[in-house]
Amino acid sequence: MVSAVVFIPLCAALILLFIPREEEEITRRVAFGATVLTFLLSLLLLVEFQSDTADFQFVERFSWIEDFGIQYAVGIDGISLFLVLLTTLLMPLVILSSWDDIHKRVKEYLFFFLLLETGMIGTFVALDLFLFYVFWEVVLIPMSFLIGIWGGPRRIYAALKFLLYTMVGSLLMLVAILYLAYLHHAQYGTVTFDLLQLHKLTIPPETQIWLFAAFALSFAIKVPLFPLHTWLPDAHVEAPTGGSVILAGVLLKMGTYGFLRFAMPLFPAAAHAAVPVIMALAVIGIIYGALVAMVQPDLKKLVAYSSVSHLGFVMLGLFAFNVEGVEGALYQMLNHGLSTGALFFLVGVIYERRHTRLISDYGGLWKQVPVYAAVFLVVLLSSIGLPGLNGFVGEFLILLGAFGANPWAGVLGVSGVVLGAVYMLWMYQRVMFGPLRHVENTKLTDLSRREVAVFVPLLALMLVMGMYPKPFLIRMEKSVEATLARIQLARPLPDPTTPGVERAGDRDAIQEVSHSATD
Amino acid sequence: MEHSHAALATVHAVSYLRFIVLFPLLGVLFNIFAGPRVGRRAINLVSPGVVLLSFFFSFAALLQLPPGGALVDTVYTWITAGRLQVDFALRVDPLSATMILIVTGVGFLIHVYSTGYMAHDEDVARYFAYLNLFTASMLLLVLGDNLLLLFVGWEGVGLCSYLLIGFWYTDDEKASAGKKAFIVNRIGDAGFLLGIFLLFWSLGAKGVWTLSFAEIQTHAGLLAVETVTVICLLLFVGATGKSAQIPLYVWLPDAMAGPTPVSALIHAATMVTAGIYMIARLHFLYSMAPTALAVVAIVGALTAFFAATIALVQTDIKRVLAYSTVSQLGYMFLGLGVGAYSAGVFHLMTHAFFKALLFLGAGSVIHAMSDEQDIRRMGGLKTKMPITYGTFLVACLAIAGFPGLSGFFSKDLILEETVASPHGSVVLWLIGTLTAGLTAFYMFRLLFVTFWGETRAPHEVAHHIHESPTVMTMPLVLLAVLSFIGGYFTLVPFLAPVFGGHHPAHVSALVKYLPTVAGLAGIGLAYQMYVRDPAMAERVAQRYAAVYRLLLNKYYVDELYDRFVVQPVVAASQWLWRVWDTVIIDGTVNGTAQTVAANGLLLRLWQTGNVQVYALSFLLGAMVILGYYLW
Amino acid sequence: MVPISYHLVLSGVLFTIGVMGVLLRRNTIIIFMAIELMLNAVNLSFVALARHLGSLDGQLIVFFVMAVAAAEAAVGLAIILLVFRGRETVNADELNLLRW
Amino acid sequence: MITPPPVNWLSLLPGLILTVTGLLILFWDLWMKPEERRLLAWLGFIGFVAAGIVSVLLWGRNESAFNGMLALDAYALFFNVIFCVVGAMTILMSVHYLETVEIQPGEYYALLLFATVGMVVMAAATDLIVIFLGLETMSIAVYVLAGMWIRRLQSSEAALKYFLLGAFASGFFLYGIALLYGATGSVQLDKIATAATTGGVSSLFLVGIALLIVGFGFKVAAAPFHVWTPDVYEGAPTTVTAFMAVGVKAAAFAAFARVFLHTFGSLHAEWEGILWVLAVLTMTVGNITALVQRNIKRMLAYSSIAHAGYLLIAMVAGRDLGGAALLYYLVAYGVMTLGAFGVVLAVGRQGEPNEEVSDYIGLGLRYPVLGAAMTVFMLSLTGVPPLVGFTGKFYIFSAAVQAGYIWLAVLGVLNSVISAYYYIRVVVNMYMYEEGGKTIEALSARPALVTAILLAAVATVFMGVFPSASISLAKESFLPPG
Repeated sequence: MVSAVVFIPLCAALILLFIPREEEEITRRVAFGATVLTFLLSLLLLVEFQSDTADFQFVERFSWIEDFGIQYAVGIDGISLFLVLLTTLLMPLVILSSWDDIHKRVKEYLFFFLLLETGMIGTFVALDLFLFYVFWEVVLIPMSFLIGIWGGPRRIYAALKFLLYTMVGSLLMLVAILYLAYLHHAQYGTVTFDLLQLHKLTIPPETQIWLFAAFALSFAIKVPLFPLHTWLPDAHVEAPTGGSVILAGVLLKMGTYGFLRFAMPLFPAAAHAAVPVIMALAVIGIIYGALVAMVQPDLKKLVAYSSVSHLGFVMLGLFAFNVEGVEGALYQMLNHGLSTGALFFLVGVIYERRHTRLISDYGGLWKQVPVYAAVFLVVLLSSIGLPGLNGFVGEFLILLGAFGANPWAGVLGVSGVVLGAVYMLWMYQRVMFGPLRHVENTKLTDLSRREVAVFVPLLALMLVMGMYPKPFLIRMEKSVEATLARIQLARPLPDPTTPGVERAGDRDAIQEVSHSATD
Repeated sequence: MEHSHAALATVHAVSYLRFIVLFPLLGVLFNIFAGPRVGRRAINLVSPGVVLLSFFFSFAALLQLPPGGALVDTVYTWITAGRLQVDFALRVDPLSATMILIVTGVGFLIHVYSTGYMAHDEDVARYFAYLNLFTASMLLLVLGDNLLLLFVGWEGVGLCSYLLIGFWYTDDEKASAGKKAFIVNRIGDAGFLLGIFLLFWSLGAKGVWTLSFAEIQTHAGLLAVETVTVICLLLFVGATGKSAQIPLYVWLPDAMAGPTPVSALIHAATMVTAGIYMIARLHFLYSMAPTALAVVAIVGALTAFFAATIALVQTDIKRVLAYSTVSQLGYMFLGLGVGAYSAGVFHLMTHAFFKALLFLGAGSVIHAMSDEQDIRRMGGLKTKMPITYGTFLVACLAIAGFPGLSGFFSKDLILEETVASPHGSVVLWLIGTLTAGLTAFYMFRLLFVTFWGETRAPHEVAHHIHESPTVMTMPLVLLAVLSFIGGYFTLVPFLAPVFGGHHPAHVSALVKYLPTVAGLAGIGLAYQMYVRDPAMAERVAQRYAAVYRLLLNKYYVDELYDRFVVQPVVAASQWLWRVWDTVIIDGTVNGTAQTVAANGLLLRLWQTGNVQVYALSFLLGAMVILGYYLW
Repeated sequence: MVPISYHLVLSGVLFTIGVMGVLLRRNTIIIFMAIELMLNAVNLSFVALARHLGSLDGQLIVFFVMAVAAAEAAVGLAIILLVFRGRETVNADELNLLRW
Repeated sequence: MITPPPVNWLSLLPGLILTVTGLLILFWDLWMKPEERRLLAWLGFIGFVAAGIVSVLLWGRNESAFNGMLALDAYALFFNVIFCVVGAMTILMSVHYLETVEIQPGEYYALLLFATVGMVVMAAATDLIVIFLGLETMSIAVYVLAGMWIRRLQSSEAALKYFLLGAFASGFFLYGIALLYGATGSVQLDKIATAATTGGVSSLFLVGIALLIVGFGFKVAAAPFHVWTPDVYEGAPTTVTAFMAVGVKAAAFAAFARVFLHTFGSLHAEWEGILWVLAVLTMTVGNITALVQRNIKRMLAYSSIAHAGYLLIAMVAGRDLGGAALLYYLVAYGVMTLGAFGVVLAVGRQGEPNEEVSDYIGLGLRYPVLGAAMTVFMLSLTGVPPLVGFTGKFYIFSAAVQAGYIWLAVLGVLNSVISAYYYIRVVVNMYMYEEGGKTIEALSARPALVTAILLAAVATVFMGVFPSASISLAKESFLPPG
């Protein structure tokens, strides 16, 4: 069933090839139908998902290249379930929104998007490192095409930068994967890339360090973590609306997912050693992203830098190494997907009408397009983490977890909450409030029926995830605890110098958590 | 001084408390979706109606409140993550009963008033949607059974104040006032969040994973005093943000940009009292941390005095009231700071009545003066607006602490406790008394300049000054009555089960009566300067020109913040973006690409095209390999 | 009996002369002759080694080498002719149409 | 009467078929009318296919022939199949091309066949001299092929350069054989191998190995010896360039691997250092110089140098790990490069050859099938999964890592990133620019070329996604030691 979810978009993409180029309407319908079908199937996964076990469900496994010990192994657990759902949810919306704004070479556009969807879902469900790597790379190509062909003026620079930047990281990860397989061969006699087998490896700490470094570099570029983020604003600014939504909504999560699924459990000792560095970078990322976002003249760049800040939060949560922080991070990944995805849709809406992204070209839109302004306000509030909406639950858990792990990280992280409000509201005021200065704005038409259809599911989810997050958190609980138990077992002796209010209380909590996970 | 550990209240589970919050929310939905289509009359009926319904339910809860006990309505579990378990539960105990009655009661009156005030504003649906949303958030804040729900309400009211301040969004200046309010609140909330985290983890370190007030209270003893002090201070940072104390009060005066009923409801009666409610709710923590209490008291007293001095010279009617609110809030914090929690809450209640009345009165004056807010262009309204004048006079007397009215009882109770309680000190009492005098002075200055003497308004404004319609004056009268008799519902016995028993403080006569004398002196001085000898104010202003200008410009605090906080941050982010991001990081990224390409050009020259050069490079290669082997 | 090293040294010297010829001379035909010289140097070493090892293989190989050299000569000169007809020059320095 | 020695004809069968076809073409061409020239192409094609089928039929045999000079084993047959496929594809590609560039088809196809015979001999040879002979027959045929485009001066210059340097290199190669002969007393590979393991390794032996490396280095276009490749590849007719880039390189590696991985397998410690350096140098020089190339044929030349570098990594990884990886990657590299050259041919035209990378602007949009094929080849050459290029590189790098050469793998990976730039730039030109761009002849007029391209594209995708069949084939055919 999982493979069906992965490969339906691919089949639809191939079907698209045979539809003649002029039949745009049919191509769009086929693509939309395929993505909706995938979404329904993934809902089926959600329904049948048991939240009381930590191990993988719906596992499908058959051998692919026996000589290398490579299997086609896919499966879902608490961590990857909602990320798959996020992907399958955003895709139909993207295709729906492209009905209005993409008119040249529609067939290729939809083809690349469907290919992209297969790559993304594959990355989240792959249990075999080789398969994961294949899907990880496969995602790059369609995305670069999308940015390169339908993008803005500097699209080629942005596409190439995105491709090469991510490729450097991922290729180094390939060498690390190969070394892992070799280690398994050395220790157990057989070469395998299966994640569960590789969990059994005992890797000496020094080798763990550089293996973790290789994985971490690749994922950090994707997240993006602070110093490696400069590709994001370019890619976002130049990408078409649908591209930006998926880039921000899902692709960034592949990095954080990679950390949680591969880098941390496979190399626990190294993960612990890396905590101070990554937490520092995450905090810098939060503040840096917020500050730079504040002064951006271009709407899309502002949202791009806000993603740097939000993902900084997610990394902070991940590396707090306690259940609250990690669950908060996972939850925030979903929230960010919804809120930033919606933000890019919103920017796309006015970009389609005015063909400019400069904040100074707008002003006083509320009077002209009240429904649009209201939707924008709700999405904005979810993005800055207003309680009652989904952003708050994620941010609160992350900061709670981070504070528990290292109070100073919590304190600096909280500043991100304030800065977030600053740049978002300042932008909102310059765009929505004030008098209608530019005459072109008076001709703006409010949201069309189709555009509203794109926002309704997103807004509804934001509200539901804010008011009643329990069903989501429950399903994540077991898998997160199991992963954390794996990491904590390799925890170095907590030297008293590191501040960590939760040291005492944490240990007994971990004991009973690890019992529940291992027995 | 109450002893802090009252017996644990007996708890009754009920299931109707949720409707108190739900009704305003229904009002919000009605206004958003049905509002624009259904016309003004329906909106004017529904919006106040839902608040009235909440009022009745609150009253029912009050009646059903078991003596010394509490009603708890657990709706569903909100967040479960690891060791954090937060339920969406509402709790009514004497403290929250008082608060919800104030919020729904005064709120209802203000809703009614607004229907008149916003009569000719076409966007009334959006206005009432925000107002109802505010009421819902405020009710959630006071009914929340755990710290997190309190925080949810806390930020909810922050959002509504942002929306309502910037209600007339077409004016950039008003919109930025809203933004300023939200951001300053957010700074406070950041502190609040840190307090919650520290509380959660330090309790967790002792094995207790909770955020609900009852459990915190039972396990508070486990915590070390230093941790509790830090927690209380962090939470107090949140309180200063929300209840506009030094240093985070700057947003309140600018918040006057919103419609006047908004100022009445949010910036006088309810929202700004959130900080006081929070400290009262966590009184058991604060009483464990004397240093924290001292800080609260000192900040309260200083803010009271500081704001009162600024109010002396303000010319905008709403600004005077804004600074007066900041000052009165200072009083409440002073009360809490000296351990007299019930006195603080009592003053909160009475203040809600007369300050709401003052704002609504000011609103009706502005309404009559066709949106003129500068008191120097008013005067002589006494005869033209008798009801507004009458109610305004009652409120002024109440706030000045005129004996017999509500202000006298609550303010003096605080001042007495400042001396009597172990946490209090005479210096604070002195500041309090001086501020009482100042308060009386600026209130009556406002009264005399606005209502007495001849109208200084230009002719066309003057001739159609008229009394506001009954829908506006009826709330004024009701509030006047409340301000009058409010003082006699001393909450102390009612709140005893929450804050523990209280034996009346016996103090010397001087302490008891000096504040009242100061008040009367203030009234007299105001009478002298603005009625008997109008020129006197001018002379005093010239003589102490420097001081006058300092006060008029609000100690230049806004300018200081702008220079030392806002500008540097914006400059830093410009630098970060222009230099750090584009030059340094992007530079290295593109740099590596260019160097590789440069090497490419270099290597390309190796292909000279001449066969013999190729043969030479071939030979060199061969010799290197041979050389390797011969050694 | 002359020790084998003399022969090898001689063939080494011959080989180096051949290589120098290829590098220094201008005319492609002379270059080609220098290459032939190198091949003959190798033949010499083959013969010397065959005698030294007392096996006939070396001698035999020389014939293969010569045959190959002859074939190469035929084709090589044809190509040089082709180049000459096209470019009227066989000077190695001028033949650099194809470069970087 | 001298009884003819028992000759194991089977071992020669593929070579014989090719030779006979070549001769047939030469004779038939004499009395053929000009417009019937195309038939020659089909004859050549049938020759290649027949030889290929025969090699497949002979699979599983493991005999040596001509008392130790030639071997009929899986290794040789595996390479035979590669050579025949390459030959057949080259013919398919050149059917129409020859008319545009006015090359005599008769001699052209014959020479192709004779060159392949040389390759077959090289792959099957277990005797140094036989390797040399095979090498020379192949080289001489290819020298001529390179110069056949008489219209263009560059072609003759390319032939000249290739000839001079080829002869020069074979001089060194021969000198190496002589020294080895001196050191071990024989030129038979197995005797040399036993001599290497038993007797000590004299300095004569080492110098011999060094010179062999130089000789093979030239043929395989390893770094310091690669300087001839770009000029010759650019100058020669495109079909010959394709043939050289894939066929000649594969043959060179066949001999190189047999000699070094088997015969000198035990001396791995001696030569792996040198090859390590050569591999890194070759990859880096190939990739970095390719970055700045504007001519697509020159770019593909440098790319083939770079891929030689990756193949050298497989060599460094040693016999049991690297051998099979080498074979598999040769197949992968062959398919991709042939396809790429096919597209270059399709884009080339009579008037201006359209060889600049910038000539590809907007191509992908106007000719979607051609564009898609080129994208597949370019992505596969970069090593993007799930195409065959990636699986090949993956196999080589995992061999290198398992053999302990972590840094080699890291350098290889970094080189792939550099290569990504110039490969993707072609794709960028094809899709991401709108304005300008050339029109090319209708593809329908060149069915043979299109089939070749499509075959290559399908193979690139299919072997990438389902590589297990070809991998096990490569593993099986890599000679078990001894």
